[in-house]
Amino acid sequence: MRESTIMKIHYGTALAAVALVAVHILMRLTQGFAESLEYENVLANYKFIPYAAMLELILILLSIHGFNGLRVILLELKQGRVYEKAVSYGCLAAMIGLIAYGSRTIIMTNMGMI
Amino acid sequence: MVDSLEFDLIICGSGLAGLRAAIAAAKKGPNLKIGIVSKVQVMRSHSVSAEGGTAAVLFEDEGDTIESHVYDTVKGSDFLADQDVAERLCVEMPQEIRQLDHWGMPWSRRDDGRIDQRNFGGYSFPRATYASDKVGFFEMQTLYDTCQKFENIEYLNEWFVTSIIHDGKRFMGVTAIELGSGTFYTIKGKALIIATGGAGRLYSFSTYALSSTPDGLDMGLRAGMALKDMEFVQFHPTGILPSGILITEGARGEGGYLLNNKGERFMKTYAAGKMELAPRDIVSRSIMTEIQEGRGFKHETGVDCMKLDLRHLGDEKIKEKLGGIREISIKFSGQDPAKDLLDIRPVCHYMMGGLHTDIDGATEIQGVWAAGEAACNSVHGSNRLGANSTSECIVWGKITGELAIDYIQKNDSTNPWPHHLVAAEEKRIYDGIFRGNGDVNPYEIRQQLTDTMNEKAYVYKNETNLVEGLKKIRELKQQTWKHVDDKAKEYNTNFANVMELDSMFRVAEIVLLGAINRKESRGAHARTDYPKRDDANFLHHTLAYYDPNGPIMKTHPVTITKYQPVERKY
Amino acid sequence: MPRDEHREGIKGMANPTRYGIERVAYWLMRLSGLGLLAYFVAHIYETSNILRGQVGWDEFLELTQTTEGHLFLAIVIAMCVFHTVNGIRVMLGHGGVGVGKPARPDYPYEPASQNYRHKIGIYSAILLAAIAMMYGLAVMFGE
Amino acid sequence: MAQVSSVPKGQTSPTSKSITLRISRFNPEHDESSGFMEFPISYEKWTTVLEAILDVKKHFDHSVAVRYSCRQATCGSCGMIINGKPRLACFTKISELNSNVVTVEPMNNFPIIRDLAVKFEKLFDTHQKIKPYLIRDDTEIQSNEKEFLQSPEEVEQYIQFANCIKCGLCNSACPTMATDSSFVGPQALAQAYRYVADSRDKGKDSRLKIIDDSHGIWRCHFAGSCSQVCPKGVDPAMGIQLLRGYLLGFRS
Ligand SMILES: Cc1cc2nc3c(=O)[nH]c(=O)nc-3n(C[C@H](O)[C@H](O)[C@H](O)COP(=O)(O)OP(=O)(O)OC[C@H]3O[C@@H](n4cnc5c(N)ncnc54)[C@H](O)[C@@H]3O)c2cc1C
Ligand code: HEM
Ligand code: SF4
Ligand code: F3S
Ligand code: FES
Repeated sequence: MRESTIMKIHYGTALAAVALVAVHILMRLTQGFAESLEYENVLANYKFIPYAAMLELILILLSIHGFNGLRVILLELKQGRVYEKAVSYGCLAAMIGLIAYGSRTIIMTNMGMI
Repeated sequence: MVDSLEFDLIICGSGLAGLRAAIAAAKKGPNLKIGIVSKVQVMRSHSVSAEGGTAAVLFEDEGDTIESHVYDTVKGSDFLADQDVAERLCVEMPQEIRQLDHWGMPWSRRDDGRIDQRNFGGYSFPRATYASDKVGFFEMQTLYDTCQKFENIEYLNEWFVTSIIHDGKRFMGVTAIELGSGTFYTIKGKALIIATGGAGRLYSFSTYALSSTPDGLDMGLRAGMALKDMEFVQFHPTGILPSGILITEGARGEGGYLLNNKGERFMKTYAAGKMELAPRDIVSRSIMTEIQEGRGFKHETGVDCMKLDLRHLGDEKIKEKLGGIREISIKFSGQDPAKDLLDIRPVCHYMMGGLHTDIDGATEIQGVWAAGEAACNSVHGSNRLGANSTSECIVWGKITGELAIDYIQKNDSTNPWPHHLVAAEEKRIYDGIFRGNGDVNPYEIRQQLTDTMNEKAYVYKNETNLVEGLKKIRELKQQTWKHVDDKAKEYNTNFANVMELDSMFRVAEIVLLGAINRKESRGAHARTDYPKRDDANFLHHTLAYYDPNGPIMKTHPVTITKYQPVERKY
Repeated sequence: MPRDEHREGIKGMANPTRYGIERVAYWLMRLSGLGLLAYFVAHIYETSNILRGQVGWDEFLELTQTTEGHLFLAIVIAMCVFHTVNGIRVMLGHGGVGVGKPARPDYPYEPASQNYRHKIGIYSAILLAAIAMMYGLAVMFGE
Repeated sequence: MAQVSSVPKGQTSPTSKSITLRISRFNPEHDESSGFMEFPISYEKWTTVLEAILDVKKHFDHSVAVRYSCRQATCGSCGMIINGKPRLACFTKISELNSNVVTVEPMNNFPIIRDLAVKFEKLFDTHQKIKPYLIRDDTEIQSNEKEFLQSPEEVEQYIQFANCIKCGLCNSACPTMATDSSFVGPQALAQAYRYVADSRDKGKDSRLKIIDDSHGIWRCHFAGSCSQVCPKGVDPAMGIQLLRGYLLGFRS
């Protein structure tokens, strides 16, 4: 991928995340911080499909943004063909891994598979 | 075995002349290998310091003419210019200005989008093409950047060329030291263009870059070429104190005044017609006369000076057109030209003389051309007009670049490589200088030499001073300064400095001898003991050839085409 | 880092004490980005405990709902706010917004891109982060 | 006084003061590591750091390796770290440093040749890489052709960036440069913008392609240090962000 495409995605994900993270945190705050973390409430949130979808979206966007950010830092730290390939694929793998792992939580909870 | 490189064309020097030659050559001979060899990195050449303008006739539709440019140049030269050469300069130049524009030169513009020009000393039309007051810098940048297009140009940055190798008739190569590693090389080539610039660091009070020493001239001299007209050293009227950095003539071109301690624009006494915009030799002499007659100022360093007044131009105009000298005067002298009077004094600025060439820039050795300030094709005669030098560099850069390629394509040299000459050169610099002995500090000798030049061969000269100067310099030469205390190979500037000093002695001697011999006053050469121009005896060029026992002086005729010498009045 | 390249190395990147507030912002941006990433990964892991049912979730909550946990969270909030606000500033800058217009520079040179708008942006990012952190602490320790 | 401040005679005045000049000495070919040498230097209010160094070279130790030429801040030779910051030695007066000790070291992010002199090959190469010349078909002039018209306002769009003297101070200050040996760097990026912004140029797209690389323009994070140290007011940070505007579609 062209570096400009990657970076456009980086900025795009950041912008989208601004809105979504705001909602996510506001939900915590409107519910009262401590209560929001109680098992039932959390579970209820997960079961609410629009909210679960939003969480999934946050998960994907921030994973992309975060791991790309990490890739950028690592690319600047050290150079070399092998190293740079490793960084790129490593970050991509970590990103996919994290998305998969997080999705598992969201989907399973949402479908009541606990 | 000595390390060796090979190019088709070697260009020694990366100033305006060198770079323009490189482009012309690279374009004409796309399959030939061109090497730019320079003792500084390409963009660090002295040419970046040129400030005020480049002369060319651009507005024939508005009344300017080539003819007028030619005449101004010839008159400015006090009729010592070769007139065919001056004409060539003026005819070629307009095209070159536009070519630079096409390459990206950021010329200052008029509101109608055309290239702007400003007034300069000695011209009868505003014809100094400018880009703020960093003309040389922007020209260098444009040429350097344009060079980047060509794959057949190679840059040997920080290579100190020490000698020219030829078989008595034809050029074969040069010897050089790569300063970074300290390795001695021979660089073989079919043709050479010498573009090593001026040698103004012969004087201690000088506008030149610290790298402007006569090693290029000396190299040619030792190779058997003549130095021509070396006694003509230009003193620019406005070097700022204490550094000697140039305040461009453009400052006066834009309307600046020169004031004495009575607050008068004293130029009215000396050149009422042109006032501050008289040619440089006249303005510098006027300043020195004012000072000698007690109408000068004392700078806090104790040096006599005059004042340059730009305040009436206003802050905005100064920022727009003279940004560079504004920066220089605020930073280095603590004077803001919009508020303060600047302390100025005549300063060594240009050498009309150089390696003797014909109108094409060809030297006396086949395959060697010289261009730019290092060359003396006699376009400036005894006094160069401001803005004509960058023009010269560009025009003869192009001419020599193209001629050298023609020559390379026509000639095939098969002569055996003269190893013995390389060996002799190696011995000269390593045994003679690098491993030399002595306890006299070469830097102090250099200081004394340049101070002597300043004292004895300044704006006004006379027999006594010149002879004393010559004696002093010969005396200094005898001292044991020829040694290099820095024994490392890598980036040994101490070594380079001592080699520079070595060359300064030979060239300084020629400057002084030429001045002693020329018993008249002409252009920049002003003798108080012979205050008149003497066409009967001295309407000729001076040539100096190398000889181990001291230079051999000869003369050479001036080419006069249209304009018979008349008295020079402004 | 090959020594002969004479690069300043990580300490050049990580030393925010020279070159003014812009360099501090650069440094904080990196730090907060990495911090958030670390938190983000941890947070995904944390929430995955819900799959272990009520007991697992509560166990984990206990681990995090400590004073240290709260302090850590407060820092995360600060990082998040700084990173977001400064991120918006940086993105605007990257798009060429508020970085000044090309103009003839006059000595003494003051780079137009290092202007008050961006400085205000940086200071407000820091300020907002501090306020958010306070607020977060108040909420968490408030009950 | 060093040969640079070459006022004819009568030089030392009662106003001169003195400082200690610490010069970093290192010849990678022979030395294990760098060390400092100290020299007492007397100075006037206008004495520059370059003059002080040359004074040392002249009177104390001929072997100090330092690059210099114009002594008027136009040739870009004398960049070095002076009291912790990249500056031009010829454009820094001792009196403005307000310190009794002046420490000079070679620029960061450039390989050291010896002492204060560093290698510039990399900078020259990246500069060349971004095609620093007008790109269009008719750059070679035909006889009697006129100049390309350009209004003063159009000149104003790029003239600032054309002031770059290739001193490398920006590359020495940039935090990305500190670790990324493949980064194009602020010097070259600013020059890319200089030509893109020139109304005579038609090479925008090819230049954008070159810098849109994994070690290209995106590795600038608007740290701004480049602009802060630039001795010529070039403001590479601005040029880079404006250039990036094109790549992000904010400008065309
Ligand atoms: C301060 C100042 C301002 C000026 N302003 C103007 C102006 O406004 N208009 C105008 O027309 N003229 C002006 N001039 C004059 C003009 O700048 C010079 O004449 C011109 O730049 C000379 O260019 P050049 O190419 O001949 O040589 P330079 O630019 O002097 O270059 C010489 C080159 O030769 C190299 N060299 C020298 N010796 C060796 C060696 N031994 N081995 C290898 N390389 C070597 C150097 O490294 C350098 O690259 C000015 C001059 C000064 C001093
Ligand atoms: C929510 C709003 C966010 C915005 C507006 C935002 C914006 C940005 C921007 C613009 C950059 C690029 C900085 C540069 O190029 O100099 C960036 C980098 C980065 N972001 Fe974010 N970001 C946000 C959230 C996050 C989150 C939640 C994480 C963690 C998962 C994160 C991790 C990173 C990382 C690791 C970098 C690289 C750091 C750097 O290059 O300086 N960001 N962010
Ligand atoms: S942009 Fe400024 S600091 Fe960078 S090389 Fe050019 S002049 Fe030097
Ligand atoms: S310092 Fe470096 S990070 Fe960007 S703004 Fe300048 S290039
Ligand atoms: S010596 Fe030329 S920039 Fe300092």
